Amino acid sequence: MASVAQIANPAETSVQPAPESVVVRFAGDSGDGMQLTGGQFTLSTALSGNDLATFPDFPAEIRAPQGTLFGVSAFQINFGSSDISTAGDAPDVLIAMNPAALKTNVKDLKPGGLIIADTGEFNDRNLAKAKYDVSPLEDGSLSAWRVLAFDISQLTRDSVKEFGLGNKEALRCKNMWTLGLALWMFDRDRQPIIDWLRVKFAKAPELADANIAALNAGHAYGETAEIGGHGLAQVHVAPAPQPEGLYRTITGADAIAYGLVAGAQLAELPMFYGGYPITPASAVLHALSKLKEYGVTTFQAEDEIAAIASSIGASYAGSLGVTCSSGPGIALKGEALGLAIMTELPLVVVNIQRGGPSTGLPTKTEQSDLYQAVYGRNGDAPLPVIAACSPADAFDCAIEACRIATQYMTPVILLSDGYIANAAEPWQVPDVKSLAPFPVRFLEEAQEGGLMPYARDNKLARPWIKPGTPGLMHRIGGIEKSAGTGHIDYSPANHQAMTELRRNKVLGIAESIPDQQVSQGQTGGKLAVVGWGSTFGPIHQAVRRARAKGQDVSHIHIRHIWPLPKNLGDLLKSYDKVLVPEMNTGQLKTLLRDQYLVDARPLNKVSGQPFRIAEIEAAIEEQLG
Amino acid sequence: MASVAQIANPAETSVQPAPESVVVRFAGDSGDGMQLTGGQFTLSTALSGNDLATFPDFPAEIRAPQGTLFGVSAFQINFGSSDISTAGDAPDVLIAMNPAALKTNVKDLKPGGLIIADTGEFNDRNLAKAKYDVSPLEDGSLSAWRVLAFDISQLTRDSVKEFGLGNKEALRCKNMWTLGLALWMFDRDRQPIIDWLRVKFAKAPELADANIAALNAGHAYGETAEIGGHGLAQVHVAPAPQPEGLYRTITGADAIAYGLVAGAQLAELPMFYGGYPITPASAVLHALSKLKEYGVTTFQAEDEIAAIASSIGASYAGSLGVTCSSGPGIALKGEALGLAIMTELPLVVVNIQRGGPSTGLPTKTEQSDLYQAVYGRNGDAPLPVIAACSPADAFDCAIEACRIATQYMTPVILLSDGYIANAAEPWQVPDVKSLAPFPVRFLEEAQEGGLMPYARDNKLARPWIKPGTPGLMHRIGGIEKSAGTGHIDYSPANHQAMTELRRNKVLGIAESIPDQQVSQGQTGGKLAVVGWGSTFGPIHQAVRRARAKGQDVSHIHIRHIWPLPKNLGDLLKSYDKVLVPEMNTGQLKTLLRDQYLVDARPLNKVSGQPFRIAEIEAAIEEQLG
Amino acid sequence: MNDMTPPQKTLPKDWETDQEVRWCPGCGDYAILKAVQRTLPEIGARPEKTVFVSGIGCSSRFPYYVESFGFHTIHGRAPAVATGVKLANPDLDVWIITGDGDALSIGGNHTMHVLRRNLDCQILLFNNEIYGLTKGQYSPTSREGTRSPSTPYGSVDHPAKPAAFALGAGARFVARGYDVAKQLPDVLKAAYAHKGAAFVEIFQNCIVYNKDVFAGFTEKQHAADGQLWLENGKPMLFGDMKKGGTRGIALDRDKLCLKVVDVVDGDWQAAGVIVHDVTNRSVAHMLVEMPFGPFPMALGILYDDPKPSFEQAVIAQNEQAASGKTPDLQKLLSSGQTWTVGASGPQL
Amino acid sequence: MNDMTPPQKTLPKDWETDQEVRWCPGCGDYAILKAVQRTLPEIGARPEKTVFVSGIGCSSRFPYYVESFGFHTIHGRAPAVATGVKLANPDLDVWIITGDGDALSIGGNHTMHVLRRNLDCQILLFNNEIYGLTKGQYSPTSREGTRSPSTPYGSVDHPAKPAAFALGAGARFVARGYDVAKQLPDVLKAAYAHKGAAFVEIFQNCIVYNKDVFAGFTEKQHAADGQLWLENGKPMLFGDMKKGGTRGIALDRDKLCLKVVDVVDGDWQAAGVIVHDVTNRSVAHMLVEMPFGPFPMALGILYDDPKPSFEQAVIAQNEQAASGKTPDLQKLLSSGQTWTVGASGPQL
Ligand SMILES: Cc1ncc(C[n+]2csc(CCOP(=O)(O)OP(=O)(O)O)c2C)c(N)n1
Ligand SMILES: Cc1ncc(C[n+]2csc(CCOP(=O)(O)OP(=O)(O)O)c2C)c(N)n1
Ligand code: SF4
Ligand code: SF4
Ligand SMILES: [Mg+2]
Ligand SMILES: [Mg+2]
Repeated sequence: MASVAQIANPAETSVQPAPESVVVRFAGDSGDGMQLTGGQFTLSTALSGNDLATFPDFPAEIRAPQGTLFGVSAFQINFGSSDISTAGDAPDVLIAMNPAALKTNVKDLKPGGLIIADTGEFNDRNLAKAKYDVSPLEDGSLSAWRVLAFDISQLTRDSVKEFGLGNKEALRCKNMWTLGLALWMFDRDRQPIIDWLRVKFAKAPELADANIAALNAGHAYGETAEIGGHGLAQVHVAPAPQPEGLYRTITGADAIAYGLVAGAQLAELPMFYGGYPITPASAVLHALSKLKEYGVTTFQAEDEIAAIASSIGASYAGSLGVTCSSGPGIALKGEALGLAIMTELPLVVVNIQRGGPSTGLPTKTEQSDLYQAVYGRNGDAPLPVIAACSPADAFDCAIEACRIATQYMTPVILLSDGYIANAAEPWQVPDVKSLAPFPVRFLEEAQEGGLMPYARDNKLARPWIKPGTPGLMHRIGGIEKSAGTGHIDYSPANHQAMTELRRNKVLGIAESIPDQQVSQGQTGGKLAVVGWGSTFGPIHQAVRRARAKGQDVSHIHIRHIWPLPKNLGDLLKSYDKVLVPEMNTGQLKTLLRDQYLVDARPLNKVSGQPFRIAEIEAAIEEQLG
Repeated sequence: MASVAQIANPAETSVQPAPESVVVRFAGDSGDGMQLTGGQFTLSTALSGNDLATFPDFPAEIRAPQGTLFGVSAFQINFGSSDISTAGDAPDVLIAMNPAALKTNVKDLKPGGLIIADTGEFNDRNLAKAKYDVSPLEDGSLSAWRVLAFDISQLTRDSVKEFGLGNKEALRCKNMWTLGLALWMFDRDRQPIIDWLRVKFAKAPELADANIAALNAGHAYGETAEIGGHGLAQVHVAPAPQPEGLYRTITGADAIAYGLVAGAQLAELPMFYGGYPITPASAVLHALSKLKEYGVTTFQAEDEIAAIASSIGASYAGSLGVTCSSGPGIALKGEALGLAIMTELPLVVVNIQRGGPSTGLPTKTEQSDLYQAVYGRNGDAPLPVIAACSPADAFDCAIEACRIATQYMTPVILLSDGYIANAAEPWQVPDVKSLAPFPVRFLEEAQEGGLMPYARDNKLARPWIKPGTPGLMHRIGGIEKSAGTGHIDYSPANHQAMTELRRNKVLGIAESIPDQQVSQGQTGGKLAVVGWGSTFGPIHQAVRRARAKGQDVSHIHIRHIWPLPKNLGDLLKSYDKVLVPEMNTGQLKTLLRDQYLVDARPLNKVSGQPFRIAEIEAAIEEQLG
Repeated sequence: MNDMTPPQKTLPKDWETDQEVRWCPGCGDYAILKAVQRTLPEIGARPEKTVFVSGIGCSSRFPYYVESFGFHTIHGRAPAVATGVKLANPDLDVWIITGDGDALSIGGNHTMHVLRRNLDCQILLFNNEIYGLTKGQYSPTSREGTRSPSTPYGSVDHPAKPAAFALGAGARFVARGYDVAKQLPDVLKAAYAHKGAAFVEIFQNCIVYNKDVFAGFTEKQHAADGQLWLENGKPMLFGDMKKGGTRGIALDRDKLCLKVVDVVDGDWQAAGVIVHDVTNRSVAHMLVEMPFGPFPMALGILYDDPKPSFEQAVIAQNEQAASGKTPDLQKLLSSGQTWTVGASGPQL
Repeated sequence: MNDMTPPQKTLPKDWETDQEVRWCPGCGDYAILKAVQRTLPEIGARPEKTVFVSGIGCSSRFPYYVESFGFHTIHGRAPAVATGVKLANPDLDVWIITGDGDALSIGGNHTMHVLRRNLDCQILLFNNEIYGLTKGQYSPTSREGTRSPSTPYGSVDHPAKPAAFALGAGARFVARGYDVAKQLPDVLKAAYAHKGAAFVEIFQNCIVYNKDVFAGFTEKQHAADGQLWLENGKPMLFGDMKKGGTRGIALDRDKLCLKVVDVVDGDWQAAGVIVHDVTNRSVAHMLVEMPFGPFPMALGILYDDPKPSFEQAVIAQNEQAASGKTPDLQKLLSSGQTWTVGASGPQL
């Protein structure tokens, strides 16, 4: 049944010692359920005690026509027995469910890597759609890799025959067959997946049975002798040491949603979320829409402007206003952000960055909205900006954003990106009791000497006054306000004073944030690699490898983009060189050079794809060489 | 009739030698016609051969209630026999038409300066509105200045008695009476004003007569002995040497409108202007609305987004699309600017900056939208930015913006500000034949090998293809485009390539702009004062004064904010120190430090008022001291 | 509400602030301000529970002059801000103050959606058919041919009809008045009484940039023939009202549209005059589009047919969805498939 | 036009591009694309003079598939971009392609104003009552209770009615069709023939996120009772059309609203069935608001009463203002009060 089309590089096929980490990519048609397969494989990986990181990559189209190149959906996972922080540079294994999936993904595969292909899909029609003249399984073009090609479609059909499904429905189980095979390859337990399938198909038990049968069949297929010695060997990756505790996997989008809920609870406030759907930010709206029992009101507004404006209105009325979007939507919020700055109301604005400019690459990741976050408004309009570096970190950052917004009476921008939002990683569930509360105190009575809505506390924050509070009636707005009273005031001295006040209030936030730590390496030395956001993984790994080679390089990762940590300038100056890898054309670099006059050198990648570890390693090499 | 309330500082009243320059401020109620008075005094000043600069400053309210402090409207003019480039730090003469005008303006007056006040308006009602308990003309509080107070109201009424006007109408001539007095003081010819009044009141000759009578009466009042020796002396300011030619006064707003018309003509294109009213940018819309015979279509859109979107549509269809707004309106255009960048269509976006953030100070001036212009968009979205430094310069900059937009197929931001837009200065009318044309060539036929809407010329510009051209049908949009074909393309390598292309195209504009000149002083030395935009005047004068004192300081004024001139980095590094005065919290400073790692020191003023020369002088002193 | 002492009744002057009013002397806005300040005590409004939200424009300065909570937001966005205010605290009385430019030019979309969603609020649109604050450019409601700084040769676009727009957007309450109309407080009271979005177009005289454009029906001598004040259950009569109304509005049963009929001796039934039914949406459509000139200006409550309001529906759903669930954050964080890492490694 | 050879007649396939169509298999958009590609040759459109402008959404991908000029702009702004295109070159045929989210959510304001101004263009609104491209959130036209990723407990807002919104905004042409309707090309032809903004709502089946929501009248078995196809000058009949129509729409002369009547033996006059007059705005208002269920869905040309179009008015004014004036730039620059500086100083 199975036919091993080619076994290239025979030298490589010998059984290898248990690897420290493995990268697997599942790729298929959008309809093939690759994201689901990846998700379940992720869970099983986590359960087997490996550390892991994932990278889902799907087309912009809802349902691209079957078999097309642009309709390919892929899910990559990197797992291992030690500290994993990227989804991996190049896959060791590529599972290609059709010709298009092979074509778009094979070039990334490691030389000598393994291709598993479903010959059932390599028919003329699909080959044509993938723009192959001849089947690559047959023309020798895959000679750099090992290829295991067999008719997964037929094997799946066979395995579910007894359930009497139609052909189309039967083939829908292909992904579970493949998952079964993958589970066998990496020596995993099937039970959690079986349990999950039972829950998922609770209303259609026959579908559950069929999927389980396919899963088992794939697994059995691996175990049988049929492919033994054909390059498909079982691999056991040892578990990574992990702190004891309760774990789950979490995507960045869910982590942000939960972090916001936690933040509102720690502030003792109801939350109001005004949003407008946009890829890849909608996931946060979706997650929060389900959490009404946590005091969350979600409002799908008519556009991004109404989304932020309603959130400002809700903050004005005493809720924690939150809005979230992606680059083009954030662009539309610029004017209203100014209003929040002028009226000094708390507001959390989340930007799940995607490829730009303009509509750009909606489903790809990028870090190119830092300029927009820090500088993108009319007037001198400073606000704090923080950036999450991983799904798990996004939870903490969301809480931090809530803290700053409510304690300093200011809008806060939280930057995340499409990669973090979609990727899942294992997360040790925090103990809620360990989270420090920061309850909000509304002004309940006029200050001595009369109501002063623009009076200042020691953090330079003004009081938060809820409409509905007797005796505290007052008016606010976007026109320059008089210090203290908040009345309209165009006078030169007042505008100067208020501009400085707004600036100093935001700069003062640096007093409440931790000093910048060196995440790997030491203070001072030849080279600091300085990153922010989702480049954490590749920088971390690249620095680890370089240090393993004995190179004098350290990794600094900045969470607080504005204001920057107080010690950062001195810290950066303690290195001979500073390298700043960013998925943009050099935006954090501008901040660092402006603020500290350090010769920060940019390393830029703007391809909609995360950095590869090797790319950063090479740049380190170049800086030190 | 006239009563000289006080003559303070008798030592100062002695006749002074003919001054090199004089600063006069007219201040009165919004209804008193101060802007008109100032405008006519400006013309008469220009005609007398003086160099001059003006600063109109009026309230945000349309018609503030009479006599109130916030209803005061002022017009300041500085004129002299040598190079004048600011409206002057402090007035020598303040003409105060009522108590509120006195209250809000007197603190700016030079010690020993002259106050001319209309006692007819210093009644209890007006004093109360101006929050005076006692008349300042009587309580000694003006002792630092010379005061000439007499009943201008009554004198005006008397002068127009014969025309049978009602009291209200008669008093409307007060401003002409005052202007007459001012003309006498500075030895000016009344005839041009009389001619102008005849034209203005062509339909109501009796009003013309009355106003002329008032003008003459004010003038005669000065000439009569009645006030001789009371501190009011006739002053003759010698004419400034000026190149021969045709002159007129022009405001920045008109200069921009004319420059855009000229730019479109030089590009041989019709112009489409999409705008939405906003202070202080509306003046450009108003000016262009009258110029239909120049191939200008103006469109008052429903909002700023529609204004820019329609302009993009018009550019797409082959017109020169132009839009103009002020900070909050520009904020709304951010997303659409991205579309223009992605589709690489020419577009001129003018920002008449005003005080921010948010609604801010709509009628006050500021330079705080530089960040927004350079950085304020999602994605890596570079575009050229240029800044005008005076009304006359605005004409040239508008042409330059049109040139860059059409030659490089890119949106361009032209920064001006409320000060430049409203201020009038004498302008030598350029000879149209001396303006270099830059005619646009639309693509008329597909390139060899097939249509390539995203092919590149040697400037990296793509071809401009007009709908309506047979055989060149194609599709464009905001999604990342394939190099060459312009088809949708999400592939990593293409996005990287296109990002670099867009960046390099804009950087390449530096090849077509002149090297940065030193506007005063020399290359290299102890200190460079680097400015942009409307701070030209005060920096110029401050450097002039410092250099006159023998200080080693030069003035560099940057027109091309992005890309910066090629030689700028080297030029800045040739000075020991760099000082950057800005009417913001330090925005150009960021650019310079980022780009050149020079220790540019900010000098910031954010009060809605232009710098005073003395403020910059003091900062120079401090840097060199 | 813990406050057991019954709130003291307010007086109009309790609703005045200490801020200097900054409209042009003679502006119609003053009269509207007075009408609102007269209405608020009568409806039993409380200053601390009242919020005025406005956009930008002369009209939008209004909140500064009312002694309540006030938010002068940004151009066109008041309905969106108000939606957040009301959703966050439905106990507040929310008034939206806006102009023809603010509500129908830049803010058209938000006006549409606040009406469609039916947020409980009062929307007072001061229609002076001009942009006052920016010095007199024509607005979406300016009549064709309006000469203004941006249309020196006259405007060419067809004007928007605010009340027609509101109905098209799904409004459940549409009323009209004018600045100095003595009936204005009654119109405002009806708007307040309506649960849901109440849209009130108030013709307002901008004496500086668009003086007397409504004089054709607001001036005393034109009032009788120019004003049709609608009352629920009453025939649509105008003209000499001392005689019980000498003209009326009837349906042309052939052309299926409205027409003006003469009423002789008060016999309006004979003339076929329509009896105003505030819940008749079909007739409301005809009334809001009735061209002034051939027809009088329809004033008062044109349409009033409540539907459930948005914030009530949101809150009801929030409560229902939450009922029986405890907001246990620890539980939320631990949701989904979890496993425990113990000394012996991970387990489900 | 110098081109003297008469342009060759196009065929539907001349309007196909080489781009792969990227909608979900089975999406209603395919049928609309086909209908447009069939209509363009019949109206004599020229590819080089045709511009399709769209916003963002599945529907807005449309321009990529039509061999003409195409501009896929940004979310909601197509009407504004189209306005610039048409004002810059009124010779172009401008089609706006938009979705219920694009046109009525973020783009509601521009939709309103392009209709109000009456720009000569065709606006095809693909109404699938859902946000397709962003994976199925409810839209402003989604029915109450729609469960979607953003409304897991069902939506609570009252849906917008696109055609009612269009009329309220001042539209002069309002039509309706659905994706697979065989009459769709005729509706498109009428829209094209209308000089001014022609608003066409096309019900479109999003088979992935909102499957078959229109089946109640689009499915064969429901067509007779569910579809009222309007024709000018013809009575408003539906039901069994082979029998000449067994039911009809009449005016309830007491309640002043529409009602459904039975038509016996084809005697529609007796039943009081209304004869459709496309210029009757009052009836158009009733038709667009006719609730589906108790009433059939009104389809075809609901309203068509042209007024001067915007770009014509702008151009006429531009020409008139320019007539007799020479665009002498030197003169412009030298306008206002000037003076000459000569050897002897300044002079007027
Ligand atoms: C984003 C933005 N665009 C433009 C403006 C300028 N602006 C302020 S008010 C206004 C129009 C006001 O007209 P309307 O709403 O009719 O109010 P009115 O002054 O007539 O009462 C405009 C265009 C602004 N403040 N903000
Ligand atoms: C400024 C902005 N906000 C949000 C989005 C995300 N977005 C793209 S299409 C769309 C809605 C599409 O709905 P509709 O117009 O009904 O089109 P359909 O996909 O249903 O055809 C949204 C919200 C965007 N691209 N840009
Ligand atoms: S400009 Fe018009 S609307 Fe504005 S305050 Fe003056 S009179 Fe009133
Ligand atoms: S998501 Fe719906 S509307 Fe979009 S292409 Fe698929 S079926 Fe069509
Ligand atoms: Mg107005
Ligand atoms: Mg849709």
